[in-house]
Amino acid sequence: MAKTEAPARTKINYLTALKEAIFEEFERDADLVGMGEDIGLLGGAFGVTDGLLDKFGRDRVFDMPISEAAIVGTACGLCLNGKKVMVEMQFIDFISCGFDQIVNMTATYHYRTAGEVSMPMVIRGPAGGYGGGALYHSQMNEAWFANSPGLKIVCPSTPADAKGLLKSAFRDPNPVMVYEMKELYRRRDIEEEVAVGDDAIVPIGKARVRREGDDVTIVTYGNNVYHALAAADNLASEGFSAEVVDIRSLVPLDEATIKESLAKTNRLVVVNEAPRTCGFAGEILARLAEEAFELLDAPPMRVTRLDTPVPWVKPLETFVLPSVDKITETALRACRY
Amino acid sequence: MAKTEAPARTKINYLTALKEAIFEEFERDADLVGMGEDIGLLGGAFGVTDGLLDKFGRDRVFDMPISEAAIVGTACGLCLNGKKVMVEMQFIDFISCGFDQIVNMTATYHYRTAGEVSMPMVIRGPAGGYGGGALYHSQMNEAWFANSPGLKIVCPSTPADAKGLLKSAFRDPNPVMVYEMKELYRRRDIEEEVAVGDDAIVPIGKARVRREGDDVTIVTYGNNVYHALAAADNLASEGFSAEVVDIRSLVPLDEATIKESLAKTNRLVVVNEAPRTCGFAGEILARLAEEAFELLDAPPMRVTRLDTPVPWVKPLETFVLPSVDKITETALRACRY
Amino acid sequence: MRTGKPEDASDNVPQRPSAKLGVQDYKELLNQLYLARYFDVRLIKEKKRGRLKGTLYSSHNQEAVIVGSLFGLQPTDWISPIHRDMPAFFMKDFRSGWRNPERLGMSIQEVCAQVWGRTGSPGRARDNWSHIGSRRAHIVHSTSMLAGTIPAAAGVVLADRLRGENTVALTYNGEGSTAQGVFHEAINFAAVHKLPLVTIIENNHWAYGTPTELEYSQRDFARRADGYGIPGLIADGQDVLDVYDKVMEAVEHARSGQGPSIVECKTFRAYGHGDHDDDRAAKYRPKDEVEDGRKRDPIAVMKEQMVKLGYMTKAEAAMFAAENKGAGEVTDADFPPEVVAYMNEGVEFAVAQPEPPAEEGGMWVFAEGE
Amino acid sequence: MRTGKPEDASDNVPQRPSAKLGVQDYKELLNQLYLARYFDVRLIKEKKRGRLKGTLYSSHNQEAVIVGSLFGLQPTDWISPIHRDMPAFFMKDFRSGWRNPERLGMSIQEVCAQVWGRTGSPGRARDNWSHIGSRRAHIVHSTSMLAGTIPAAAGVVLADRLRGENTVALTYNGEGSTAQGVFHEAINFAAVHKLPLVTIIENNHWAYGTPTELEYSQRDFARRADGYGIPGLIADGQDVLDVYDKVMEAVEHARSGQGPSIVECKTFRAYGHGDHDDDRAAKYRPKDEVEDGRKRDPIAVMKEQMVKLGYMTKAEAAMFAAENKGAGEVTDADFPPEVVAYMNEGVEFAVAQPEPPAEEGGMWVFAEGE
Ligand SMILES: Cc1ncc(C[n+]2csc(CCOP(=O)(O)OP(=O)(O)O)c2C)c(N)n1
Ligand SMILES: Cc1ncc(C[n+]2csc(CCOP(=O)(O)OP(=O)(O)O)c2C)c(N)n1
Ligand SMILES: [Mg+2]
Ligand SMILES: [Mg+2]
Repeated sequence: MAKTEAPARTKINYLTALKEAIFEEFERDADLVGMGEDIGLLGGAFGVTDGLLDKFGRDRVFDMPISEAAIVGTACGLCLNGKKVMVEMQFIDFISCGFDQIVNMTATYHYRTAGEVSMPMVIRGPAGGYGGGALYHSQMNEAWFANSPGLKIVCPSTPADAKGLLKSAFRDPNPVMVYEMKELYRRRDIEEEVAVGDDAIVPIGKARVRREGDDVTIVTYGNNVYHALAAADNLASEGFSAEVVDIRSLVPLDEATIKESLAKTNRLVVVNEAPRTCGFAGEILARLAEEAFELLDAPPMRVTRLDTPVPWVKPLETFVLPSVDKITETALRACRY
Repeated sequence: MAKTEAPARTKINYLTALKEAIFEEFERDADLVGMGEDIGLLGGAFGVTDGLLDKFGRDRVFDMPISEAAIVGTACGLCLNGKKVMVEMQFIDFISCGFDQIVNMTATYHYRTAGEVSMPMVIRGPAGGYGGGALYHSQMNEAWFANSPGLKIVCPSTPADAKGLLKSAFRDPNPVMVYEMKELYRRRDIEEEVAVGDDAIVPIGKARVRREGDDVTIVTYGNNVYHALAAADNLASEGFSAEVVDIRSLVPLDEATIKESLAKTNRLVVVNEAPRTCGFAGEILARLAEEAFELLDAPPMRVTRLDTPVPWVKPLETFVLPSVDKITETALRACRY
Repeated sequence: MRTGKPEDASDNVPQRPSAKLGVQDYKELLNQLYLARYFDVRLIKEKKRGRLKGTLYSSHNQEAVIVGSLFGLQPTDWISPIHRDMPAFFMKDFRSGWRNPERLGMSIQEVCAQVWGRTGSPGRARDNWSHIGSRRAHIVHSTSMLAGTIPAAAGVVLADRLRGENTVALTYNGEGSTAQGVFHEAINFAAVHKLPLVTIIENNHWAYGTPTELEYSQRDFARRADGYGIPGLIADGQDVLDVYDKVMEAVEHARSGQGPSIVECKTFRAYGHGDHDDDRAAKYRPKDEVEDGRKRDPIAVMKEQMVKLGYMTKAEAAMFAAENKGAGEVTDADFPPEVVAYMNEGVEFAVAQPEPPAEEGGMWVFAEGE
Repeated sequence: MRTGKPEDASDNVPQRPSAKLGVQDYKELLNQLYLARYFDVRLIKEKKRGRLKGTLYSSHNQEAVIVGSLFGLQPTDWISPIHRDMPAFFMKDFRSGWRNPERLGMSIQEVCAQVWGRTGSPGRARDNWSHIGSRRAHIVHSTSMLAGTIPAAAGVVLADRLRGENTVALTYNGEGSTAQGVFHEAINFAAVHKLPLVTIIENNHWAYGTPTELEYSQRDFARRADGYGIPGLIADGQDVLDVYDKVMEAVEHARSGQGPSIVECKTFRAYGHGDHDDDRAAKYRPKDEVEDGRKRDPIAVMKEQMVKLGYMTKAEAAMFAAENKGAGEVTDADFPPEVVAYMNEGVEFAVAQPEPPAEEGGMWVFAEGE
């Protein structure tokens, strides 16, 4: 997306991309403030806000007590009174402690006030498994919020999307939850050149076809985009061509792109990390079964976490989470149906 | 279910049925204690625990401070140390304030301890819309918990099921969430004779066919069972015969009964009150699309709340919630597909 | 910081802010007490007549807390009332004139439209009764989750401070809601940042059907404050002047940059928790406790003081005898005509408004545009 | 209730419980300090050698809080340690004998198996490091949510009380976690019911990268206690005897039916928040603060007192010189051989255990049967 006239930029990782989004938007919008645990002096548990306090000062960057409810609630008051707020959850898992303030106070504010008040709040934090983080440092709990009207939800899988979606989130008048994939933060093989300023924007609500194919559509987001791409390689060696769609935004969901793909492939596999029951994979599957029934030549299938927490040690973690193998195997079943 | 030799009992309402379950189980099991706001002196906001304090005393019935997190967390400690606990949420809506203690502390305890500890906790409370309760006294938030492994979830629609499932919940070694339909608490036309003691038990995980039919299967639970039955009447007058399945238990779900029905009707409509996205209707739909694809002759369809909160005044509430009309119309579309 | 009995406490203020009030202020305060009472009584009657839906959480007998705490605020200050504070919505910034359209409070019309569930309410009757508010009027919209509104109140004054504006937020809470975790989180945060947040505890000794001793273990809730390093004041919640004094002390403390306070106002709930609870409340609350509790009617207390100060003759005091009467016993004649007239304007407006059209149920889930 | 400086506080106890301790107790306490230190140092080394996964939250320099608080407990009492309290898991009920299989604590084998992620741990390595516990051993299993474990600790002693058993629960919390709503809810509830719950605040002045003054606004956290109507004690967290004294006072208070207490132990975190944070901590924490903070090594403090009392010669005190050394500087020779041997038993057991088989990931979501 970088304009041709701009000097070539070095490749950056996912974490740096998030950082750029935050610094650019803090620079651009003096009303934007940040709240979270250890985001100032420390620069965030993962360093995403490293340097933010130095640059923007104590009136823009708040090191908050361990009070997730007060963090979200105060942010809500700030938004009510003209500010925009970036809330960092140190791990997305801790969001359960501020749950009421998100789903009941913040998400509904616009609705309750018949549009008088909007809540330009971004709630972001490191999410996802595959890192041995165990039950409370591995969660993908986006489905709780997808079932709570009034929240937008995004989950980028690349540096460019991380920057672009986060920038869009900051400019959105609604509360937007940003699920950052902490296992991608510093992954070297996905580093890429990323544009600066407005050119970097990625709109919320647009999926991206990561790989084209004709035989099966694999719909996913976050960490599993890479598992899906690897599975597509496996499928290719079995003679099937898989299309991989990275939805990037969960709410709102770009159904058109998925349907377009299905119109070609007529086979659907949906993958996500969350527990199976009432996870977002099920929602995608349900919508397509409902609205694109005639496009389906095989049962739509899900690859998800088992309905378990995420256990700690590697063999257990691997057993419960989606993997390249599980996706390959499921997609093959779809193709051969 | 009442044994023939027992004297005929008078018909009781849903609320009395719950009360009977509580009193019988408190009598039966001296380890069972109750915790909740205003459940003692007042007898509960709706009177479900009326008389419980008088009968079982201050060591069994705790009037708790307005501290949903401490209520669930203390209950968790009690269960850890040999007690069984009934937790009442004054309205199921307030559960968001004790959310972390449910999904992270209680639901995972058995898993984390590799089975050393089990959590015989029942979390029950008045739920559901249609009563003009507005955003915070109308919720059906069961999907949050369905996506949180380790919790069983039931939602009875009749006095007999209310009593029978609640009794089963008390005897279950796992945390069980009981969504009580407050609009059914005192509804006269559903009063029925209900058995006493063990005869009253209704097992968790068994659906119930409420009406047999051949043309379309309407799967639902709670308040919408009655809307579905009325819709089935409407359909009958249009010449279609609908089968109505009341799942009663969400987790675990009795898929066999639904599939059996689908094998006859080949058409599926799923109804629930929760917001559409990631609600339990979507989960049912997804599972059946995945596992019973060949049984479907028409797209599986959902009738759910819109993706909005539940607004207060009647026309707005009606606009967003499922209704007899909406179910009829959707089921007709399925039948005519 | 004082944590003694309310009776002692009121004498301790070195220079009572209320000492600066003149006879006109006293009369205005009395009139506002009448208005708050009339609003409540009128709603009770309208509800009994079947004209209202939803639960009525009566503020009867607790009016001095609302009136006294609002009286000293600046127009741009913020408030966050909850279920038992309905009159606060339209009485905020009354000093700018009851009918002044520029006033930073909601109008009686808006509040009545809300209660009646009509479009003329700012939230277009999407949520019920006390769950209103207005950004324009600097009133935070609460959810049902009681103390859950305090962090937002902290947030609005933090926003003002960041802009260099020196506002104060008053949050209202029943003593029962202090047990909520979010109460603690918000007060703690406000104390760390010395935010201008005054938390009023309307201690009516009951949280629904649960007495105070099962909610917390100190007789005086205000003692909590010291642990946060902030002042904890106690006011006689039946004495509008004492409420005014203590709240003003806390407000000045806040406005001068010294941070938050807790002001515990001791009062008593006249009826059930809500109107659905009146019958049961008669059972779970000991009869003599209720009789005792109701004894000091804030209107009577104020009249007594005015008569003592010569601001009112005994005959004048006897004129509108709303005090010490239940909602069923009182008539419009027990209230000053301007009070009844004001309320009438609200009711007339409300009943003339339509219900919102059904399709609004699907609107305003998300805000549009950037 | 005392809320003075820790230095003053220790002199105030009318009859110090530790006055009853004999020379053998002192020696045992010193040995336990060594053991706690060695456990930590050993894990740091094993981690550096790449033999461990997960984050290490060092208890280095904070051992006196763990050792002193556990020393006076009865076997059936309950504890709920969190991330910085790993030694507490195996040191509970040490008075029944380090190797006593009947002891109501976890064995060093179980704890090491947990850290190594092996099946020999009671949780079969399903959750990591400090998220263990054991119903048998009367240790509550925490989640990551810090103070989120306190309500459960209240629950277990409530259950005991309902059965007529007189146990006490000790909960451990960093000072940062006191800002959580659930901390407040649990303490408030425990105070209402006078539950035997002693909450130890390990005040090491930092919560990850956030200093105390941004977490709460009182210098002495213990002042919070009064607001709940419960005692708030302050202990010198570097002095195992002072910790023992204050905790015992609180425990006796609890056991005699008088309810909960808060015991604030002032201490200092030696390194980063976790081992991943060591480098950054060197930047965000002022150097002199760190040097100052580390100065009073609990092993040194104890030795000093023992020498003064004649319980130990200076030569004996010099023998195992683990004190005032970083994890990198210390060797096995700096510790008494029985300490090293004990830990070795744990490590040897752990490394001999297999990882749990993959399919266990899908097990124990629900309990079977009635
Ligand atoms: C989080 C939450 N839990 C429970 C309730 C139900 N509830 C509504 S008001 C109330 C009692 C409040 O008592 P108090 O705070 O003393 O206020 P009062 O009604 O006495 O003015 C309760 C328990 C609620 N609204 N929110
Ligand atoms: C609810 C929740 N929020 C945030 C965290 C992340 N976190 C883990 S430890 C910690 C700091 C704890 O500080 P303190 O309580 O003082 O304990 P210490 O580490 O200093 O012993 C934080 C913020 C968490 N574990 N749980
Ligand atoms: Mg009250
Ligand atoms: Mg700390």
